[in-house]
Amino acid sequence: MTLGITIVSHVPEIAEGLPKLLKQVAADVPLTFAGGTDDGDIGTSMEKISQAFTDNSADEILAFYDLGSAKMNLEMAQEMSDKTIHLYDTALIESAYTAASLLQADVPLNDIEEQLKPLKIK
Amino acid sequence: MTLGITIVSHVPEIAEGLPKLLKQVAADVPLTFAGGTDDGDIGTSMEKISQAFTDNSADEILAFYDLGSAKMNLEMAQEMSDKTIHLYDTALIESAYTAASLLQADVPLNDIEEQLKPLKIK
Amino acid sequence: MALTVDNLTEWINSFAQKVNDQKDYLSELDTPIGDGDHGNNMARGVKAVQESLENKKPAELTDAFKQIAMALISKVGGASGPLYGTAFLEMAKKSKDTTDLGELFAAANAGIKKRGGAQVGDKTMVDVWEPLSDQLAQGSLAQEDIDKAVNGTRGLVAKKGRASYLGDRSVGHLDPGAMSSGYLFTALIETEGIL
Amino acid sequence: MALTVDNLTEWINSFAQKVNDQKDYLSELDTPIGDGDHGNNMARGVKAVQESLENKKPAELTDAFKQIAMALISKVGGASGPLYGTAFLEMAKKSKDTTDLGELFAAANAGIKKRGGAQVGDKTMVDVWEPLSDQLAQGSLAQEDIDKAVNGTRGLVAKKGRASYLGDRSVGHLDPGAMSSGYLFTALIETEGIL
Ligand SMILES: Nc1ncnc2c1ncn2[C@@H]1O[C@H](COP(=O)(O)OP(=O)(O)O)[C@@H](O)[C@H]1O
Ligand SMILES: Nc1ncnc2c1ncn2[C@@H]1O[C@H](COP(=O)(O)OP(=O)(O)O)[C@@H](O)[C@H]1O
Ligand SMILES: [Mg+2]
Ligand SMILES: [Mg+2]
Ligand SMILES: [Mg+2]
Ligand SMILES: [Mg+2]
Repeated sequence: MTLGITIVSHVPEIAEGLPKLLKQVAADVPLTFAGGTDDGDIGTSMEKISQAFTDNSADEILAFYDLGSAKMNLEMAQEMSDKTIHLYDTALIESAYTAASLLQADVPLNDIEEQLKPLKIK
Repeated sequence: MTLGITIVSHVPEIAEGLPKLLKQVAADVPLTFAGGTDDGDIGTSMEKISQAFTDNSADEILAFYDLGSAKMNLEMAQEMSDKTIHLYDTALIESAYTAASLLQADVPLNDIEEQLKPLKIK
Repeated sequence: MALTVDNLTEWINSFAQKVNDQKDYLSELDTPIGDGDHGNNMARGVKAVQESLENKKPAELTDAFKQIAMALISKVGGASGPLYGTAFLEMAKKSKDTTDLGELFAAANAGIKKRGGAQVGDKTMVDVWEPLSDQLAQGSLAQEDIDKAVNGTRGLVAKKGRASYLGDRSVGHLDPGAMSSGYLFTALIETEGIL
Repeated sequence: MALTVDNLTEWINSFAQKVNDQKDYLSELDTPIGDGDHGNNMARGVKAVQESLENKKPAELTDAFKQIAMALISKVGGASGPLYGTAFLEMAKKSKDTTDLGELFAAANAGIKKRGGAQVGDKTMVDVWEPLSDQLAQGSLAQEDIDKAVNGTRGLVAKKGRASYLGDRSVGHLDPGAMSSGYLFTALIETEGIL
């Protein structure tokens, strides 16, 4: 069973840019993202998030988001997905970076979640 | 004396994208950013940060960054700047959003810093 | 008096009309305590709803609620999208068992609260949906109840959504989602044959 | 035996040579416990340093140190940029008063520690700079001291920089910045006429 990461941001550029930072330390971790509304404006899209879950080659996904309304769309996509989706109320960039580094080093999910705890800010 | 925000990220897209989220809630807050190295690669640049401080129309700046090495370049730029630069070890996106909302509502710096405290994760 | 696909469509069209008429006002309400897009978000949403209902006339109430929900979820973009979307999705589910407005709205309100985690008093659309759903269950919803619920958000401190970042400073402003929800209830009581 | 602009330039050129030769190795060291760019970062940095010293031959030691610092600060891009940059900037300042290597390196090491907040034992370049600066002050620096300091980082748990995200899992890997710093000290002792 593989673990992957999905990034959700209100801003398309942030959603696209963050994986570049993560890829540097996590070349082998499956990474997908969803940014902006369906029209590419600032906001989030349940469909785009669902697509990012589907497109991720992992069957278990750690999902990170920026603001609260992203979380609502994330939860709807989570409910509709066949995959196991873990949702973290943690600092988006910093916790995605932490998770990516640890996943690359094959650290078990429990230990990763332990290390994410101090990053919970939402 | 006006207060502004400077965003520093390792990734050019994040540095460019985050102000779009902030502008929505803080149309009148002076916002500048520095992302990536001088060559536009992943990393940070002391010169770009200095430029972002200079270009910011405010004379007192709240600065937010993503990873630790950005902080080092930020501090060098801070030492060279004539402006008062406040550096926060807080979640980049979430704390910049918080500060922007509050600056737009003319909340005094002390109260803003109080609200940033729980977002300290670095 | 009962809910049918036809009067549901009429209700929603009337809501869409109000949202479009008050689009700028809703965005204005969202400016001091949010990101100033609630009017645009809702206008985009109701346009998609109307297109969906026109392109494919729903056979059953359940289908109608579902189409409305999906259009709002896809097109609104802001927090109000999943919230209104969840409300109509819960009504779709509930409509398999009953067309009782009190029960439908109670399910919708529960869905909004679960989706957003807000309670009454948090200065959100819940401050409109909860009391007015109760009134509907009691069979007595009037415009003055709607006004009272919407205006009641003015004095509250926001605890959820973007306005919550402003804390105490959110007091003195109407909640935009409460206002747009107010239009939905007004459209409901104005539509002939539902209540 | 004393530091001059000429032998400083020779030293730095020799360091640049080693960095270029070991560029891939430095990036490899940075891969399991970092982002795999330390070799590229340092190669970019020393190239800029060499260009600066060629384009404008410094008149004084202080100028030379300053040019080296500015080139590293502008061009390295990673954490090692401000760290090496600060080291040379502190040497520039100190060189106004003295050319004593012990004092220059003590100032550089203090600068690195202040800039990055790392202490000895945190598995960073400080684990090379601090002991070797002490040795220089005592007038006895040999290659085996350098090897010992660099290799000593292998058993440490990273407390600063990207490797710190891995915690205990950073044990067993050499620190890339310690390795490149090792090259700087090796180049120093190999350069005729400085020590
Ligand atoms: N967690 C929540 N629970 C209930 N209602 C919420 C919540 N968050 C936001 N809202 C409602 O949504 C409205 C804002 O909607 P909108 O402006 O469209 O979304 P956004 O805030 O993402 O821009 C608020 O006025 C409030 O009524
Ligand atoms: N806070 C710090 N204090 C001291 N040295 C540090 C610190 N952070 C990183 N380093 C050093 O920098 C090296 C990594 O440099 P480099 O790969 O060029 O930068 P980055 O980590 O930004 O990619 C580490 O091996 C370590 O020696
Ligand atoms: Mg809004
Ligand atoms: Mg919005
Ligand atoms: Mg590196
Ligand atoms: Mg790097």
